Amino acid sequence: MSAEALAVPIVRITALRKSYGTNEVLKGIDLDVMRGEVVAIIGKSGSGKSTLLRCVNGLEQFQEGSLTVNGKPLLYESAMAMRDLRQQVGMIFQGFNLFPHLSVGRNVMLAPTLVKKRSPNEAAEQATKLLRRVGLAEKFNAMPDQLSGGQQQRVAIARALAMEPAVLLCDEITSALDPELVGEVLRVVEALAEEGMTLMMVTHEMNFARKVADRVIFMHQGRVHEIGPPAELFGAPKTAELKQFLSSLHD
Amino acid sequence: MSAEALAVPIVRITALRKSYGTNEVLKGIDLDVMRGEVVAIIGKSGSGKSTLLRCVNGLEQFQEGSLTVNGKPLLYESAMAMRDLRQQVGMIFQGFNLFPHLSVGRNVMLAPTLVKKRSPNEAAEQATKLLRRVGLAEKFNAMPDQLSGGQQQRVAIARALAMEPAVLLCDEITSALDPELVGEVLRVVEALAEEGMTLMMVTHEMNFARKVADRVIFMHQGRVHEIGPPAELFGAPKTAELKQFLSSLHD
Amino acid sequence: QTALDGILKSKTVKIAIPTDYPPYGFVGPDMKPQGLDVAMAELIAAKLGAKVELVPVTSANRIPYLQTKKADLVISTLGKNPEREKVINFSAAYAPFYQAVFAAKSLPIKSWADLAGKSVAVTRGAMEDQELSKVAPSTLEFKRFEDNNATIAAFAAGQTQLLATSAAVAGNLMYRNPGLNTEYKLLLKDSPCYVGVAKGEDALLAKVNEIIAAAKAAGELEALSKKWLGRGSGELPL
Amino acid sequence: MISFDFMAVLAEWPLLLKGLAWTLGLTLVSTPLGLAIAVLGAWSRACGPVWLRRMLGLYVELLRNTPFIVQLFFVFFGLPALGIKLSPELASVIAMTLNLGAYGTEILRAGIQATPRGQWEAAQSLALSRMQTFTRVVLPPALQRVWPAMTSQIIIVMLGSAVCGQISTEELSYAVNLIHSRNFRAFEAVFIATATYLLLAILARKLLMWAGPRFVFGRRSA
Amino acid sequence: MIEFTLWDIVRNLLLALRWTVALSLIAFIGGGLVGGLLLTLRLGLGSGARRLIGWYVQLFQGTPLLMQLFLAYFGLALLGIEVSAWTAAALALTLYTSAYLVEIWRGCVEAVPRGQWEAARSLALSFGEQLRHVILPQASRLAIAPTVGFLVQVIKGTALASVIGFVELTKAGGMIANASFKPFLVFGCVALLYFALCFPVSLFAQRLERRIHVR
Ligand SMILES: Nc1ncnc2c1ncn2[C@@H]1O[C@H](COP(=O)(O)OP(=O)(O)OP(=O)(O)O)[C@@H](O)[C@H]1O
Ligand SMILES: Nc1ncnc2c1ncn2[C@@H]1O[C@H](COP(=O)(O)OP(=O)(O)OP(=O)(O)O)[C@@H](O)[C@H]1O
Ligand SMILES: [Mg+2]
Ligand SMILES: [Mg+2]
Repeated sequence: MSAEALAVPIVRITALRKSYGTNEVLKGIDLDVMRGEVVAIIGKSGSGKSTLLRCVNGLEQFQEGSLTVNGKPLLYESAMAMRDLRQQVGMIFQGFNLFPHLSVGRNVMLAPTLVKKRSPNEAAEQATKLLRRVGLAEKFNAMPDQLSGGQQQRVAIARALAMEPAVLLCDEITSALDPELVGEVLRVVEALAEEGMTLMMVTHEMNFARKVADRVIFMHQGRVHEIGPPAELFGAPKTAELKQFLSSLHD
Repeated sequence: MSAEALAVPIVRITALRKSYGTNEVLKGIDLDVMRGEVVAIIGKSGSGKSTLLRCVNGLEQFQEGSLTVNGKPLLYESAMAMRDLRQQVGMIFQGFNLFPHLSVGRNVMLAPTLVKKRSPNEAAEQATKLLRRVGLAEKFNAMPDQLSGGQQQRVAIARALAMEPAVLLCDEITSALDPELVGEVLRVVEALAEEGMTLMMVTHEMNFARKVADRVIFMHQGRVHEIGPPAELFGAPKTAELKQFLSSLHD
Repeated sequence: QTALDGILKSKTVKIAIPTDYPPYGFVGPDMKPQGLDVAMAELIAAKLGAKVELVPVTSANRIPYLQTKKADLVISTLGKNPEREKVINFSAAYAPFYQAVFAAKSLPIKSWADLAGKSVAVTRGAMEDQELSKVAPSTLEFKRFEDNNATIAAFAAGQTQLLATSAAVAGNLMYRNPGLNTEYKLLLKDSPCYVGVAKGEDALLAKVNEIIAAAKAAGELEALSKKWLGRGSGELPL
Repeated sequence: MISFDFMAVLAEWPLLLKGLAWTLGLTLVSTPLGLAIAVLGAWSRACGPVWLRRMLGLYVELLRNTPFIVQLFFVFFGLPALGIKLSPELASVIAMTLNLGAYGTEILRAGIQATPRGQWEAAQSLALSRMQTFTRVVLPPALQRVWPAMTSQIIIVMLGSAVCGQISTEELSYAVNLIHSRNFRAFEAVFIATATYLLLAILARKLLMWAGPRFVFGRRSA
Repeated sequence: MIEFTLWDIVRNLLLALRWTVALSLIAFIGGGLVGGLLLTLRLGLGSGARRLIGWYVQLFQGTPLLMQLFLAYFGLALLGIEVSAWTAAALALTLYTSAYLVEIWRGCVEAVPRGQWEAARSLALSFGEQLRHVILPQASRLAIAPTVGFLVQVIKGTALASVIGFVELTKAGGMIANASFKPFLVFGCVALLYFALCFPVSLFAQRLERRIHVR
């Protein structure tokens, strides 16, 4: 990949505004995410973190501003264009959202066979590889409800990776997990970050954000309130809101 | 209260064994809890922490061993005896379990009016007092679903306190809460501990356990694996299992 | 206690009548049953000195009504045959009843053999069902319906080519629905109507027979037949 | 009081057997057809255009709010007025299919509504099309969720076929009525029929609960 | 022959509709009472009661209502028990309705989260108190919509009471169709009347359902 390609932001968000009815939830967001960058988004409940991520892969429609992924703007009207976009942008959810009626392997294979028209053999091979990567090679034939939460979330990661996305969005992917299962998921994410995956993640795990993120974004009432490298943001918060938020976490 | 009364354990568990079918979940538990003592129970998922608590107020039947509360043994056969026991032992759950069809005030008043035959006026007065104590005096007429998780859990505490129990059991009462709501609940529990309430609590909040507990119990595979003052247990874990457990939490 | 005692004591008699079988039993715009069977029921009740309680039945369930004593008498175009005589008793006949096969004028039918390969609508449990089964060629297709209403409707809707029913009913249909061009084809049976009485109620049977004989002698049966069927009762067997 | 004679009814076993066969046949044909309507209907009500949703709503409400027997009479006696003549058997199958289709649509719609939003979103963010999302992700668990209700409805329709005898379809209750109109053993005949229906209902439930996970919302489908 | 005007047809059908309504009410009230009793027995007694009630449900849901009515009316009489048509209809419809209602209500009780039972229990409430103050208020909120919805099934089910001599809507339709020779018109009116009776009830049930889902 050339140096130029690296300098172009893969996700570019400009003056983005989004309302639910009369309730404005995102009040003008500007944000560029570079290829290979890891961005952590923190902030209070209701500050609009999830909404921002969901705008990026088109799960929510925004009203003003623009958003491009890989240079292509979002086109809600065209189902084709949206499907193209979503092949670029993977997403992992707090609630895992594995498909309960499909085995682990088939969960991972589903999208590649249907969307990328992979042959079943090829897809199975790729799924096996990805499951090995998240440490679950032996669970190919297990059903999701036979797995622990941490294992399910790792399958969800493998499933998203199977589409070979350019950006991966993670929305509080460890919040629904028992504390001792958090580590196994975060280790997988960390490995992804090290391999150069572009990541936008909403997280409550400050230690992890500090360790892995290139930039941290503190959202407050629908705005990017503070932004910067983790050391700066956690070490020397500038605004009173961020200070209060950080102190509420260490009680 | 005389010095003798204080010396008698309020909960005495001896050689308690409990199985689900063929799966033995508690494999001989011995534990005395003194009046006014705060006991924190920690351990991996599935180690039997919840089951132990649920045995103490008779939500689960155990097969072997004995359990006395205030000197009285558990009698599953007698509905009367069980109701007496449960007036001694309050319980608070991870999922709050407020009664959704009753207002906050009525949630707190229900058991005293039915079980202790309090007059509605008396019960309402007591409920107001308790709600003030957990910082929710103004929510008397609100419905549970109008409250945040942290507020709901504080109502659940008030509801349990309304029965004036001698022991309060808390099963991961902050696990279902958003991180910034955890503090408000723990502050209430801390205040209770300071006022001399006997507490048995399962928790994942190690900092809190360290600060508030008189003794910490580490459960592993259905047994009390290590027990001691928090400084000892967290500072110098003796067994490999506890060491591993503690390290898995600080990832 | 015999049924007759009961009737005389309570001064009411429960009589099963049809409500879907003009002109023997049907309803008017006031929903009151009327027709030959209804008039006959009223006549017998009057002679018994009792109030009549009319029980509407269908051809399929009129016998269970009698067997379970939910009706004292069945006056419901009931024809006599040996199978039926095994389970209930029959009085003397009170009215004529012809059954025949009907079809569109365009359909050439001269003998039973001509019915081969055709389809016929009949009411299940009615006399014509059993009679036609005896004489028809095996390739005649029976379509049996729950009540008379459905039978007529099926034929009128063109669901079957033939209709086997009483001459009176068919006459009514032809009058109402001239567009169908229906005509009489073959006589199935001349099987007059009898009053049904439960087994063992001999006293009641004797009383009913007495009433019928008297009515016949007085010309009342003839009058009923004239009024409802438009012709005389002819020879009625005992 | 009269004595019972069940043999008099059982002696007519060829008739009974034929009736049983027709009852089973009607059910076996109308069940898959009805389910097909239910799936198409549920899909249209979840994702279809507004006019189609309206039409389906009308269809569902019309069929759910009138007795089956009235529907049956309409198909058999009413359609000929429009020039469509149907045999009693075909009319029965059509009425049963439409009836099951209407109820099935409604049942399945509830199952689809109960699908967590996260399932739609996960599928969408994997770039699946709406159709793929519906058939591969939403439908199988929805069918699984409502399968007990669907089974009950299929059984209700099967028992409802007892009414089809009234338009001369030769199913079980028709056979039984025919028998007792000949030998007047009404109680015995109806008792035997009732017992047979009960047995059929029990077996059908067992069969459907067994077949559902294997053939309808199978875990194997990729 | 007597002429039936459209008004005659509609008027007589409307009169017959009274019986349909009366039978529905009897079935619903009787079925509700018996269903409620069975539900309480099921919750309060052990697995034996549960099995027995399971069979009861199986029996009355597994046989056609048509035959239940027939057996209640003629069958009991043959066994020497004298029953009037009203008694037989009330009996059969009550049994039939209760079998469905107890199933519906059981589902609603089971839909109340287990935590509610446990919370009530750990507050030292007795079984009766748990049921009356905590579980039933929540279950009944869930139950209203499907129960009202089932009322539609009961209304339609009364059509079958004609086999034991009730001149309710369907039977009256048959009689008038026969006397007037206008079957399509008459059955059209019959269908419309059922629809007019049932649809508001269905609509109401759906409204309730939606209201519960929103909250
Ligand atoms: N579907 C919706 N309809 C209406 N309002 C919504 C919807 N989804 C979110 N909101 C509102 O948008 C605001 C932002 O929500 P969002 O989920 O983005 O917050 P968040 O920062 O992700 O919070 P959390 O940490 O609780 O997940 C909140 O005020 C929320 O109430
Ligand atoms: N109702 C039940 N039936 C059968 N097995 C059960 C039941 N409840 C718990 N178990 C089993 O008992 C063991 C202990 O469960 P318990 O809930 O006490 O663990 P825990 O320590 O509270 O775990 P967690 O931290 O996840 O709450 C587990 O292996 C669990 O699978
Ligand atoms: Mg969020
Ligand atoms: Mg637990």
